[in-house]
Amino acid sequence: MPMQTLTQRLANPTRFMALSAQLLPWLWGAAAAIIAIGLYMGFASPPDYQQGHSAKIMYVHVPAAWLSMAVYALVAASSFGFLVFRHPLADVSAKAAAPIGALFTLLCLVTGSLWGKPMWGAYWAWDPRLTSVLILFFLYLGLIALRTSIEDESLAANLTAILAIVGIVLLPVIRYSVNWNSIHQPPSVSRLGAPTVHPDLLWPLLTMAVGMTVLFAAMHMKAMRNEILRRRVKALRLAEVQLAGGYARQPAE
Amino acid sequence: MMAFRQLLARDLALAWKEGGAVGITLGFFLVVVTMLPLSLGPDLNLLSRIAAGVLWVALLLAALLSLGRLFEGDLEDGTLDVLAMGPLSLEGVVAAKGFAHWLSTGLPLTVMAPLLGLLLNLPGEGYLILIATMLAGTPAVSFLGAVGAALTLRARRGGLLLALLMLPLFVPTLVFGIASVNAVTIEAGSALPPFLILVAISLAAIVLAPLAAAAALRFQVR
Amino acid sequence: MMAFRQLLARDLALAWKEGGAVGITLGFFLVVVTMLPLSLGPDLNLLSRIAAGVLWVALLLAALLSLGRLFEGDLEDGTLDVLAMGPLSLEGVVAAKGFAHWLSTGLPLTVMAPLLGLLLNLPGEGYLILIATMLAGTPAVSFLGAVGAALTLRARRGGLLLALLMLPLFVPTLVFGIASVNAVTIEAGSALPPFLILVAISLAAIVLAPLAAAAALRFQVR
Amino acid sequence: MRLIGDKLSSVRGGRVLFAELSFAVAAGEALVVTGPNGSGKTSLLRTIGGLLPPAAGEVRIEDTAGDAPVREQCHYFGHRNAVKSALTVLENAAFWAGYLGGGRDRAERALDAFGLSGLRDIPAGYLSAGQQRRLGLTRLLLGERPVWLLDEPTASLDDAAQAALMTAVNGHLQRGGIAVAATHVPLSLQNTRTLSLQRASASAA
Amino acid sequence: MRLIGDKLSSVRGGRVLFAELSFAVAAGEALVVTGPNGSGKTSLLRTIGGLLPPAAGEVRIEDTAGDAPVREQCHYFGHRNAVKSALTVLENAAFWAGYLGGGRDRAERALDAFGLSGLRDIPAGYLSAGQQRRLGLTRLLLGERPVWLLDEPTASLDDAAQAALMTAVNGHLQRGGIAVAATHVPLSLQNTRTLSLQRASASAA
Ligand code: HEM
Ligand SMILES: Nc1ncnc2c1ncn2[C@@H]1O[C@H](COP(=O)(O)OP(=O)(O)OP(=O)(O)O)[C@@H](O)[C@H]1O
Ligand SMILES: Nc1ncnc2c1ncn2[C@@H]1O[C@H](COP(=O)(O)OP(=O)(O)OP(=O)(O)O)[C@@H](O)[C@H]1O
Ligand SMILES: [Mg+2]
Ligand SMILES: [Mg+2]
Repeated sequence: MPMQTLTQRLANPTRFMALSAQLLPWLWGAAAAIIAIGLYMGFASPPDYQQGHSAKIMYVHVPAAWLSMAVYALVAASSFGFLVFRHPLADVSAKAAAPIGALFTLLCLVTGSLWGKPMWGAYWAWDPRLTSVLILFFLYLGLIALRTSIEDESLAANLTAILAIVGIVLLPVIRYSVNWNSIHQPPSVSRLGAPTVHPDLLWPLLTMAVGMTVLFAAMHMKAMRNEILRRRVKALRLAEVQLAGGYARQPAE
Repeated sequence: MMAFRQLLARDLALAWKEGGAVGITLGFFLVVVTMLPLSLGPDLNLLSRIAAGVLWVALLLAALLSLGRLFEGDLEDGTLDVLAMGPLSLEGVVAAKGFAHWLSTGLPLTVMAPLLGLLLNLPGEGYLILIATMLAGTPAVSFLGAVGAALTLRARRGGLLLALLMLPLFVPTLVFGIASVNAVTIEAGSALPPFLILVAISLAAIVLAPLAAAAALRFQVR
Repeated sequence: MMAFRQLLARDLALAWKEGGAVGITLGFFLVVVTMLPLSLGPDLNLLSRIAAGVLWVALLLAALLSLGRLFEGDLEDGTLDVLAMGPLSLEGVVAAKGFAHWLSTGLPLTVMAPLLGLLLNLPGEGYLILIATMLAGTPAVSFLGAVGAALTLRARRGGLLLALLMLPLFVPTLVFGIASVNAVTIEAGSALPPFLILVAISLAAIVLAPLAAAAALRFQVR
Repeated sequence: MRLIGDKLSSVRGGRVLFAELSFAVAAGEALVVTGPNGSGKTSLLRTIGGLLPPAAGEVRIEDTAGDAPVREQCHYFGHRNAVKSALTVLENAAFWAGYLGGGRDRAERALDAFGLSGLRDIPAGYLSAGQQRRLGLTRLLLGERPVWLLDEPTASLDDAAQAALMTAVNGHLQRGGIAVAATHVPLSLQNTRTLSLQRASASAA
Repeated sequence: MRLIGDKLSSVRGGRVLFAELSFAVAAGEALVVTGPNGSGKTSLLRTIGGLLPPAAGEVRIEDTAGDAPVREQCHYFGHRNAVKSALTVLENAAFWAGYLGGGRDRAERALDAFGLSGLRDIPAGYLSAGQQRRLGLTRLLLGERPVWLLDEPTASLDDAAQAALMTAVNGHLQRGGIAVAATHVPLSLQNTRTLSLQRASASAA
């Protein structure tokens, strides 16, 4: 998790703002470049002998699937950092990462579904792996919904952090349990767990994975900056209210 | 009318502010729809046969969970006392709140239903009728639900009691809603008769439910 | 221990007094179980195949509806402030309340499940394992539910949000509960492995859930 | 205009709180209701406001224009504030202003009167007990109603807020309004009459 | 025994309510906290009781037997009464007595002290505002705790109940206890010191 060490180094928000402002353009640029190369490599690679060109969707699907899990780990780690070390940036990081993680999870679901139609003849099957990704998506939704449902921001931050940590305890159990079920239910037509991948497919895939990870880093940093700015504006507005002396208009005591 | 509009606008604002109500409702809908296949087994054929039923049951449960709060907040903070003293009649209050509930729950659920139909492998010809029946049936859910919410307002364990009261009230809506969809997807017959009955139920609910709910509320504010 | 017992006794008394909680829970269970066949069609064969699933889903929904109130009353009337100040730790408070919830909801539902199994045409060999799994699984539901209830205590739209948070929490219990029953009724295999896992989940929930819930409550009373 | 209570009786939970209670309050007068805890002050106010039907007797307003029911001519300000935590202070006031037929400028003026204008954009849930009570009080100024029913209006208020409340009530009386206030502490109102409720008789306890 | 507040600061919703607030209350003393609405009285009491962690500083109790955390040595009686409507008056008192380590006879005596013994078998939900508040106050007598935190304890109480409360608090002080009371009205307590909070100053933001 590159962001993790980075956030630790940039211990205070002001330093983070300054450094991230410099870093961000480079990150965007790198993401665009690597993804462009990955896509080129992907389209230049030979079509799958069975799936034809529809297999190209893999280059988005698989990295999105990986990121959906990696980002959750980042959210949980940030939440842990916030609860234990009470560092405000950790909360900013968790808050900023959750919607992006949800987005990648959704991307994985959507690309998987689009792929599923030609492969299985249906957009969705209740396969264990698909189901556990869906539940991961719900967990993300839960994190976002809990935070937005609570008026008091610091309360929301603390509770969301607890939920994120509960989630990380739970995820392996869910993953395992959903799998369990499939041993007993006749498994649906699934072509996941593909055999070892040919290098021609592997290299573009890895490139795309790196590219999308950098893209995530950029999005995350941008979202963190937005969040910090939002908090500053809010603090300023609060201060303004007090300075404007709404209180002063009251009858003297 | 002014008071009606103000109340409607306030309830919508609250539904929005109080944690993006709409999003959470939709989230719940999604959850039930996932939970059922998980427990009934992933057989696509079976699922597509029961898809309409599952969607309707999920809709009712989502409504049930949100209806519990329809008057609760207003009772607890004393707003209901003030609303009971005019200028809008309590019937008008119920109508405004029921309408707001429909706009913030029934309508988004209807919009989302086709998407969930995909997950349940609903046959292609079922989508149009699914949307139509949900559009026709959800007002009945909101307004009948208001009656239940008004009746159980001060009961402890309101949630469960509400469910118990509501489910029978919802049976006709449920049965005709599902019958309409199934008429198209399974029996390839005409969906019109059950659909018209559904519309009639909704209209009757919109007219009659405020009367019943207002009568109940009058006792609740004593 | 004295404080723990007192709190347990009080919560049971409240569950009893506040509108015959037990009766209403059972009624809800009954209604859901009747409603599903109504919407899925009366095919007995299909019903007996999905019986275990339906019972478990109904159980979870009943739990969901009652869990919303687990800490709510205590927060609203200021009791939670006092409970947070000792002598029992908040973890102990959660454990006492979770245990009371299990006694007043999980246990009666377990007792009632076989009866509803009859309605759903559950095969004869399934009853024993149904009772066993419910007995083993319901504590997990009450204790995991307590975590969700503590997290959503001050959230707007608590009911729906709770549902959204609960679903992932309940998935393992649901899956292994149904797998145990199906192992006997459908596959005629051994129910032991999933059953043991279910027991493990319940034990883990009883130990870990109070920690998480108490952490959440500490923030809620600020 | 006169507010008349005519042989009112109130029964709660099988116990008679007051029986054959009659009173008449003229325009410009305030009726201060006192009495020990549980003597029926709140019940009386809710009876006047039409929320609680009397066991016997009736409440009416005489010599008034229009024939709106009594309940639509009363403002009721009780133990609870009718304030929504999720809405800001201004949104709360603006809603009641619109609902009761006033305008937004009216909301602003009412907030000013109770010293809340500095907090107008803060969600009401963040306010302290006394600030929420002040916000509840603004409702009195948001729609014209001839009778104000006030149930322990000074609870939780600091001196400044109590003074603001008294100014508002006295102004209302001067404009020919009527106020009925239940209280345990003396109120500095002009032109008051007192109605003292006794504890429901010993045998009832 | 002494209750010490050491350079306490409290921040709510991003605003500083008080900063570097220090005080020391000795056994037998009462600290009366005053200040306008929203000045942070409730927040201070909750900070002392350990419900609200201070932004800076700490609260401690010195020269006391045992080493229970501060929060377990305080009774907190706030705006809400911690009374269950579904339970009867006696059941409510008996529960808290048992929970806080007292016995049933103690519950009876406490009800007596606040004039509730005639209502013991009535569900608490039927009580009037003041009666419920009295029932909440009985908790102070149901378990021994050296520090009493009282947030506007006299709100809704009639004269008799206020006198009963003062007797209880003064008795507690005489037995070497400590009381901290936030109030808008004068309290007739012995041996008091006053802490006056100012409205959060502009610069504090
Ligand atoms: C909505 C539906 C789908 C979801 C949620 C989904 C989810 C996932 C996930 C989570 C992974 C990462 C697994 C890992 O690395 O451990 C993955 C990898 C993969 N998916 Fe999907 N998938 C879906 C549909 C499909 C379809 C239809 C296909 C093609 C027939 C497919 C082919 C693959 C392949 C080839 C991989 C890489 C396998 C590997 O890493 O060994 N997926 N998918
Ligand atoms: N949860 C919260 N989030 C943000 N701000 C809060 C919160 N709770 C209270 N406040 C603010 O803190 C300030 C102090 O509140 P507090 O309740 O301590 O005041 P108080 O002195 O007890 O007032 P009162 O006399 O009205 O009871 C208020 O201005 C309020 O707006
Ligand atoms: N819903 C009810 N059912 C039964 N009895 C009730 C109910 N509400 C109130 N009472 C009883 O009626 C009596 C009068 O209550 P009320 O609230 O009118 O008193 P009050 O004068 O306002 O007292 P306070 O000064 O404490 O506010 C109380 O003794 C109470 O026990
Ligand atoms: Mg009263
Ligand atoms: Mg206060």
